Amino acid sequence: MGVSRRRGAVALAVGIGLLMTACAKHAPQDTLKPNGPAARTIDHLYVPVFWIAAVIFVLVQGLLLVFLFKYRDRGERDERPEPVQLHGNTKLEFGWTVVPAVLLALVAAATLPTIFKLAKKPTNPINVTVVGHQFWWEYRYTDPDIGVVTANELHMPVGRDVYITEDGTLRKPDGTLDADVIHSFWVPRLNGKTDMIPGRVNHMKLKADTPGVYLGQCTEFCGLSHANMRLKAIAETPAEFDAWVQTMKKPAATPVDGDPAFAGYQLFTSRGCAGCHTVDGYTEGLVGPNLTHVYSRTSFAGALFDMSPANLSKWLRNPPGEKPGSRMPNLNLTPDEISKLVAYLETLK
Amino acid sequence: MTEPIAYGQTPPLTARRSLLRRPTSTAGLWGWITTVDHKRIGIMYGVSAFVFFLLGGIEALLLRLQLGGPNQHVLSASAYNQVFTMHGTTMIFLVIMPMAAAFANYLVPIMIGARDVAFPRLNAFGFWTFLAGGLFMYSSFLLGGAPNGGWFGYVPQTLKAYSPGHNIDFWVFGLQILGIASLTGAINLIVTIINMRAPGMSFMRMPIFVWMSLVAQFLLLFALPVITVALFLLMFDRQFGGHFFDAQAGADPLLWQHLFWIFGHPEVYILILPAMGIVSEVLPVYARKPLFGYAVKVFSGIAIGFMGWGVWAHHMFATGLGPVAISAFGLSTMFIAVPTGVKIFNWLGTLWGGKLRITTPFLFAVGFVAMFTIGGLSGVTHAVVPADTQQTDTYYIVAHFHYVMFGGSIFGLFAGVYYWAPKVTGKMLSDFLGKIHFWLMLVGFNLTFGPMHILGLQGQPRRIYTYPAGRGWEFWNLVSTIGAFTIAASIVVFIVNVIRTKISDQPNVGADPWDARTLEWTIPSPPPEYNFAEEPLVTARDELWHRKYDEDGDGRAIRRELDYPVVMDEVPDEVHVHMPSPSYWPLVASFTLPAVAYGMIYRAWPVAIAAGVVEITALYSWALEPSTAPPDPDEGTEDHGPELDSGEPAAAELETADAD
Amino acid sequence: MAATVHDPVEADDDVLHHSATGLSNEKIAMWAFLASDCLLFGALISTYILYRGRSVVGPYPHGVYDIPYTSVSSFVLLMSSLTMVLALSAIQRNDQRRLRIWLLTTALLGTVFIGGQVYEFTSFVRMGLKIHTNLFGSSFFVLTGFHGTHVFIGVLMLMSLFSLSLKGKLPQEKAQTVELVGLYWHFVDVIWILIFTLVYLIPS
Amino acid sequence: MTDTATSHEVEPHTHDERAHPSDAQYVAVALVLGAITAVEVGVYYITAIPKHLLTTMLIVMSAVKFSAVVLWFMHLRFDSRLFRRLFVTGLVLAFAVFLIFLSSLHFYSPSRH
Repeated sequence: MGVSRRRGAVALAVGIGLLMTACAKHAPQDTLKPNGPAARTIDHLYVPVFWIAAVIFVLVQGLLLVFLFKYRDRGERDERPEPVQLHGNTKLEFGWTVVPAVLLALVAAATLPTIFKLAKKPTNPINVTVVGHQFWWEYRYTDPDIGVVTANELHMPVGRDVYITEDGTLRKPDGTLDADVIHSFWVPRLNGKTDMIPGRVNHMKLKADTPGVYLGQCTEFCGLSHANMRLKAIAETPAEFDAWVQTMKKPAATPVDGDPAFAGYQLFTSRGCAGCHTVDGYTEGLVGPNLTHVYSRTSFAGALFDMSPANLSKWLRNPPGEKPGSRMPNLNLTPDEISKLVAYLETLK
Repeated sequence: MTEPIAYGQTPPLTARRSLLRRPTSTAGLWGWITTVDHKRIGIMYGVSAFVFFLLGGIEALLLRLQLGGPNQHVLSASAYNQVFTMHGTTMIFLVIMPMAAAFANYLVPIMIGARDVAFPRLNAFGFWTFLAGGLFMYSSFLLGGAPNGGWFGYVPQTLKAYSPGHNIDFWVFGLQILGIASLTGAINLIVTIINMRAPGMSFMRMPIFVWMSLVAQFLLLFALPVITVALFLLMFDRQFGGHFFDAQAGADPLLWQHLFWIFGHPEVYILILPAMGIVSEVLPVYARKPLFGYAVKVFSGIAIGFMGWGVWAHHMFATGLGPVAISAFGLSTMFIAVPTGVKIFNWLGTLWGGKLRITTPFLFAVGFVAMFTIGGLSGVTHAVVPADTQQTDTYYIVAHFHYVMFGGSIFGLFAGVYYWAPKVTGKMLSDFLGKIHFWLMLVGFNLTFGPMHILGLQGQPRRIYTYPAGRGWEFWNLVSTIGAFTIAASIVVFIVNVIRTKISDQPNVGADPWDARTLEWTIPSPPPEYNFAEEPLVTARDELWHRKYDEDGDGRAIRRELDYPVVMDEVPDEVHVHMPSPSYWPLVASFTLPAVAYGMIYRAWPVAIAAGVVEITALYSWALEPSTAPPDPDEGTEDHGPELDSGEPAAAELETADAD
Repeated sequence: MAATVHDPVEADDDVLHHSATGLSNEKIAMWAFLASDCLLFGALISTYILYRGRSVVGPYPHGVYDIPYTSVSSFVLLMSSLTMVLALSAIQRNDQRRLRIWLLTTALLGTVFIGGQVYEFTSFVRMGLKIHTNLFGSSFFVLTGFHGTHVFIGVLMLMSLFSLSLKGKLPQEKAQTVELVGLYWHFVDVIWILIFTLVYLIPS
Repeated sequence: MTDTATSHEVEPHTHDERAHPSDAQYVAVALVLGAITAVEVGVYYITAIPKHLLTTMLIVMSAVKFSAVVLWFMHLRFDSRLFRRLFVTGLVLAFAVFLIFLSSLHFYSPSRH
């Protein structure tokens, strides 16, 4: 019968789809491919619940199809008498109240301990304070031996917990809040998401099993470029991580007169970049990302663009045009100024 | 100022003085505009909601076009945010809620054997206020931009600092106006159901649709004040420099989320319960069996209504409420699945052993059960809190609630449209086109929203206007977009069906074309203005069925041999029932509200104040106007018999003034 | 006897004719509305409680509240409930003279309360507390302002009843109208009972 | 007659209404209310009472006042059970929901002072 076949096809498509999800090669934000303990814990909780749901799904849809086929009115040929006027059946109804309740109790018994397990503070973590801005992420490594500030790309050593504090109470020296609107920090393959809320402090932990680049993005609607507020978690071996920390601790490159980047270095203050961006030892802007080692990152502008001179030039030409709602204004830079600034930025490794 | 007329007294004709001459005719366009007839109001609710459904649908198609592939440029980021906000707001507040109101308005009185609702003019006011609110909100597209903060309007994003335009103001005031409409409607229907039932129509004999509507109206009654407060606080922050959501001043932005979802979660049940009621009416008729476990159905509906108040924070599992609070809300969310599951199994029980006539309304009702089950199951996975932190704010959620709101509510509402269309119009919609509509919609629906589960699990967030290639999302997004256009095609089939039926000259279907079970099928199609020429006496649940059928020893239905009709196929002559008279005041009171709102948004205080004065005048005139006008002198003065007067004293009317 | 539908005077009333419960539509509607209003004030009062002690700048409650003053106006509103119920009692006995006296007294007491609130607001503003000053200002003014608006609407309704009565258009059969306004009025009073305790008296 | 409106009672009507109080009783209730108000304001000024006790006392007293007005002046004690159920549903719902809301914020500590 058409009813059954088509509904079967739909069910099949959904099933195949789920399988395909599991096998998809290029789904870098796939929650079903966890690569850290938190995400795996969640996955281990979700998958059995999914299968329980799948059984109930098959049961209900199967019964529907059987009933539709078996009891359908065959018109003239149908010689069945009128149906029995059945008003209910206490035992059955009791049964299908209690059985789901028991199943749900089992699910609850698995869920509640996991909630507390995931909320537990890790031992000996790397502490990172994350602040969401429209539309980029700021990371402050608060451990005294690290003390690094960077943006969009979170570096982390493999096998060690990163304890993230999403601090919405931080204030700038003038007393205004660092945080603007609500953002939500999410690296699907490492953990679920946690909101960063102005005026509140939230925590989450991240840990990667193997080195790699784990993509994520903001998941709370935060304005025009919510879609463009992306991020990367870069998990490295401890040695690589230490090397990265050392790089980040180096003072910023300072071009000297005669360097090709020197003109850009001067433009950086004269065209207003310095008003918003910090370059350690040079400027102290508090609005945009810290650029001290910007060119050591693989991407910029909320991990929207890969880092390259061409992309930087494109960006500087008209930031809000590239990323709607960007708080970096169009400074109407000339092509010459842009190439000088890019030359300077390239030195900030 | 007009003079009040005591109950039961015929006012002297000369005493009538009014600012507006009272409308007397019920014919023509003005007849519709000034009507207080619950059936006409129901039809107007339905038609308006359908127009908004088309608008919301066009918005959905735009969204799907934009997301059909990576890096598309159909909509700008700004346009996308407006369109997705308006899509959600429209479908919830301007489509499903008023569609449910349409059914409740039209059907509740005729299902309980009443001649009208308790407060007919308040009913008209509710409808016009809804329409005024909807038009007001849509006028924002022409006035500088539609709301763009999402249907959930989270602060601080929606504060002046981050949304400086008037977009959000239209949303705030628009929802406030719609809230007034819903609150008056809720009170009206609650009183109607409690107090206007025909003799013998005890609560446990009420049709299940009436029950589910009653629960939904109670949820509205208690949920609306909470969103009212939330919107007022937001208005004070935006218009008058309040600090309710200003973290800088020490406020907690989560206050908004709590208030919004304390309203918003009961709202979900407000949207689904009427559709559940419709499905519970439709399945028994075509299964030729009573609803399986009526009492359990009723109590599970009530249980859902109550439990719906204890689960709101499951929308906030990622906000950092702490493990204790989220455990509690996770538990409550799991256990609300129990009464919901009971409903699904009882529908299966209704089909079991029946003689199923596979008609269009039946298919839509079965489609509801099938699709809603999927939505319910994915809902359980959200109650698994850690899993929800992966799912929330992704397309998995979008998939989930569309299986509930579309696969559930919309399928249920279409079941109702096909089922009751012959009662409302006297004509039968084409079953053939109806089935094409159903299959296109079912396939399109699953193509659109099925893949969204996968997309969500693959990490595609909601509310993004664009996404890059290489995330693995291209294929399923394309499928989803194709599905959306399939749904659109099914709607075209529906419109063709309606128009064809409208212009066809098929004979009147009579009172009871489906061999149905409830009171509304005992009266002519379409029913006369007074519904019941004689007040029905109810002796059983499924009253009409029991008039037609007896049960043999095995409990099988056998048709009674009767020498008198049990239904009234044609409107009898010579029935004089004095119905409430039409009135202008509800209309004036409704359309003054947007004027107040425009005045406040644009800080044109004289406009706001003038509109406020008109509003108060309208409410006063309304309060002092008797619900039934004196007979028109030109019409002769034959005895109209006892009136069906639904007098609304001054006090009750003035209440509407502060119901906002 | 009161103005329930079992009142012999009202027995002929239309209301009885189409009632499944024997109760009047309007009274059910009014109680439903008041039940709904519980959540409205619940949300406002909770907002105030949530933000107690969270203002980052002054003035703070203890610096501006004048408890003796507010106690007097609370007492005034409380007594208006008595006069309201006496007005209802009067119309049920068809005592038009007392009805008018008590309606007018109730409206006057309500007006005194609003006047007191206006004075309180202006003195707070003089002390530097405005709606945009801090969280306390926002939540205090909005909560009490909302309540004040309810009282104001109540006074309007009372004055309407009074003028109807003067014109002889408030006969005993319409006692229910007075009862409905009374229900609203008492509700506004009980909300103030809560506000007086939760907002003014409870130490922070 | 074709148009007798729905005049009857569906369910066995529970005659749970009682006669309303007399004016003297109203005055008595009002006197009690006034007295409690006086006590409320009085205890507010007694600094010796510990804060928690004071809070409890004040809440109990306002609950008593609230109930007195609702039960006597609004006749909820005397009128139909239906009104009682309607109002109590709203009241209890409001209390429950907002208590849960406020207390759920207590489980959250980091930024509270």
